[in-house]
Amino acid sequence: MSFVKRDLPLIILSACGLMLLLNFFVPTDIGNVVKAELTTWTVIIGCIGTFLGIYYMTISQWRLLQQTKTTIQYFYFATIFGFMFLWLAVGLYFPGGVTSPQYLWLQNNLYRNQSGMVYGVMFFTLSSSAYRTFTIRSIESFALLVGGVIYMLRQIPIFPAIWPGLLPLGEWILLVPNVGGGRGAVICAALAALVVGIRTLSGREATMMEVQ
Amino acid sequence: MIAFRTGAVWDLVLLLVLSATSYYYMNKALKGEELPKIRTLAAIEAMEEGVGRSVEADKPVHFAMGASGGQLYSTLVSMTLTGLAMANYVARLCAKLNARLIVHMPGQAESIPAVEGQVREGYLREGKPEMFIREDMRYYGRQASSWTQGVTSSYAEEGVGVNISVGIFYSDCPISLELAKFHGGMNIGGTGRWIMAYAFAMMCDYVLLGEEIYAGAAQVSENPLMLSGIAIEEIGKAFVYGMIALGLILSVLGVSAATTFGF
Amino acid sequence: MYEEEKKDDIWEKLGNFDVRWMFLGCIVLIFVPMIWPLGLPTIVSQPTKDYYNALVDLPPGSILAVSFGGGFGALDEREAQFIATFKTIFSTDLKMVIYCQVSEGPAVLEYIIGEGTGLADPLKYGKVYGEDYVRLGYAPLGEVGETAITTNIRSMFSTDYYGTPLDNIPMMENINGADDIDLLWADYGACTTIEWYIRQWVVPEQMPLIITTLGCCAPMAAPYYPGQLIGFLSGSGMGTELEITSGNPGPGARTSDIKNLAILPFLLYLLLGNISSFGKKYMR
Amino acid sequence: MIIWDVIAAFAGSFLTLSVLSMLWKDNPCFKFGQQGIIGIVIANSVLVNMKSLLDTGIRPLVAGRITLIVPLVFGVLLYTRLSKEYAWLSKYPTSMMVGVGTGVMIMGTLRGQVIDQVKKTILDVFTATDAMGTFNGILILIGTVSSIAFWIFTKEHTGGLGIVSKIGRVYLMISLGANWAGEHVWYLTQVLARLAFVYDNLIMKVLLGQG
Repeated sequence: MSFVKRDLPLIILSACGLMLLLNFFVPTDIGNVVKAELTTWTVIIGCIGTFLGIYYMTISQWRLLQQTKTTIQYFYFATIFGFMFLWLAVGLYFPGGVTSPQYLWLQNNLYRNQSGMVYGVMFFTLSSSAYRTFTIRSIESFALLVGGVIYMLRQIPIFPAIWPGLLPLGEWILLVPNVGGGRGAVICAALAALVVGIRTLSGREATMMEVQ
Repeated sequence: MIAFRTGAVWDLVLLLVLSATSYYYMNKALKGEELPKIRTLAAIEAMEEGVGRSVEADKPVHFAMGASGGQLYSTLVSMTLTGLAMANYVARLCAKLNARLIVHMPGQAESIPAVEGQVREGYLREGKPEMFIREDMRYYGRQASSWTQGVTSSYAEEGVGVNISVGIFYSDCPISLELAKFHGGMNIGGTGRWIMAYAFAMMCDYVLLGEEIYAGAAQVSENPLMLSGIAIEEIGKAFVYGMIALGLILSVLGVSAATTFGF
Repeated sequence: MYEEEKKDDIWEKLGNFDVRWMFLGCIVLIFVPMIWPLGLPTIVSQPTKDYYNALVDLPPGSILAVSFGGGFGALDEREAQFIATFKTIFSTDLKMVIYCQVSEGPAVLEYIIGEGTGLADPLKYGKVYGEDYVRLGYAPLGEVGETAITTNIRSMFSTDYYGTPLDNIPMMENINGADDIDLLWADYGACTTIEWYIRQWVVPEQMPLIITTLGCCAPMAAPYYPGQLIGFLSGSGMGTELEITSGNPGPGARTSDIKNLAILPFLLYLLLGNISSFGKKYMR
Repeated sequence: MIIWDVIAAFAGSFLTLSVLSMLWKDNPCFKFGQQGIIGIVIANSVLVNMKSLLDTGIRPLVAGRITLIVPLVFGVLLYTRLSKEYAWLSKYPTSMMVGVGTGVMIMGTLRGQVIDQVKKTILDVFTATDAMGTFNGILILIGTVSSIAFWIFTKEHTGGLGIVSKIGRVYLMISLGANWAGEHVWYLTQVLARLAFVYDNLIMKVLLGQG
């Protein structure tokens, strides 16, 4: 049984990965078919998993409701499902589904405002953390401040209008020191990802082995 | 006609170098031989302290892999696996110190079985499988906007002792990290996505910068096979230095790097 | 509710101002240019010029693939890019295949290029669906999906968004994969997604690539430009630049204008934080 | 102005401000918006994923592409996680996804993120057309080499390595700063565009009757 429970999934994992790798180095027609098939399969599996999320969301919300059982908590509980069913109803009822004018109206006027402002709030949270941390205490913190502020000012039209040199300076920060540092980070993260990948394909990645 | 892909020789060389080194070091690890020492990561040491603080303050431990941290079939899969290893470790710590753990799951619902599996595994390893509560595995949909709203709401309602965030983070962490701090929590975490590393550097009490999350995951796994990965990466870096040196020398001699690395 | 910190002297106080005053200042200064526009000029940068040229320099009849990642949440940052780019494309003789890698993509596309209703209405440019452009809809692609598309579009999309089999669409007759495409316009909101396109389109297929993305993603795109990346637009600022370059005025200009003052309270706080830090270190 | 514009102005502005109110403190308006957005995102995800499943999985299967039975069965196996007895079955779809993801990751990462990055680092030095370009190329080369040194874990960062990794840290900090700046300005765009919605639609159009 341990073969079916533990080894066979690992064999499937390795086989899928190795087939793709083989086709990368030695491309063949059959390899391309396998590649297209496997990639389509994963997309389909991902789609089917959607309802699992709804189940987990429901049970955790239900638990919060059971913990307090206040009127407002009932209201919050109803809000999630109210919005969910409204969107589902509009998306399913009107011809065109998610591109119907009715659905677009909901998305553009309600959802866009709300989710757009979530990102907007991050302007404030980032500002407040920058106020605490963007102070010159060392050469590194000075570099952080200089890189950040110059590139920020370059993106706000009033500052290049006052001092046109800010535009090339901002571009220079972006294309020279940022590239130097960022490239090192990209290479190192890539090497680490490759090592994890090779370990995973060899069936020795702990997180893939130990699930009971 | 079957033929080797044009221009992929260096790809194969690098893959073979890393594979051969992996084979060597993993065998070494399996035999119980000594592996190269790794410098200590303060963030990993701080995790136990953070969980302890949460218990003292009677507040829950929050763990997140990011709103998009459950990418199983993308190139960030290695980071997902790292997040899963951390989930396992945090569950172990919580089991050991009797802390309540709330896991904010990623939007990729297909990764839920893997996340839950690791958390259960963590509790089981400490001999406390009964501590697992499925209702504390929170799901908020597939967008960063809904995820951040759900997470911050949980901080406000249930409090934050320590917030451990390791995995794939996009524009979700500036809110989740700052609000954890706002509610008095301690932040520990990091992401391999360099573009968002700044948020962790600015908002975390202890940070795992870039590649350090992989080293951290290896350390907490206490698994020699995982630990051997660090040594393999170091060989990879040496190889990259070698490539740079070779490219520079050949360029001085008149051979363009485009030719050197183009076949 | 941040943990209380000691407030001993002026240096400590300078570093511990209530940040909510800064928030309020920013919000107030956002409204000022809305009421009295400043109208400052915008300078066009090289990546924007290269981006524009990549589109208009393609020979007539060339095939452009669009990997679209626009969502409503961050639309404000990219609306100007989308409108100006689609208007530029519709002004040329390019053929366009669009697919979405985010779930909100089809709805955003309808909002931008919906026939008769879109902000860049293809009908106004005389473009015919199925002959000049095709919309394939959404698949939760990820990088593996991109790989599948380079190999065989039909493995991911057997029909277009409206359910018509691809084989019944005249424009799709000879379009199967990367070999039939002349330029890829990738639009994405997650900065590392650039790597998908580099790895799956540029490296194996030698595909010319242009991108549109958020302002924050420029540092991640920069290492690939110029070279693997021909040109790029990041953020509403560069969207405004494209509006100017392509001669298609749009919403970007106003957005850029409003930004000007709102940043000032933050800069003031940054200065105060540094004075506080300096004072604590040297003046006590 | 039609009634739907008025509803859009009021509802849209209310939701915008409910999210913004989070900066003040947790409150019922914020909570209402927060619960709403979760419902919306999940509904949207269901709608588009089901359409995608129909187009990519079910319709081609009905049309005769029988291999698609495999992912459909594997997809259902994800739900075995909910059962104690059969939870192990959920490892099958997970393994397949991770296997495909890993294969795709390795084949792309080797060149795109390692070899081509090395190649570009050298080309930046040797293909520059002027002295400034060469100087910039050398700066990039130093940044790349030194920032890699920052992530060396098996040697103590003292002596020569200490100096090189310190230089790397400076480069990395500039890069982090640039990343921060890009995000910060994007978020500013979001705030002002949403407040512009409130100003244009609620204040100007509905309340003041202009525009």
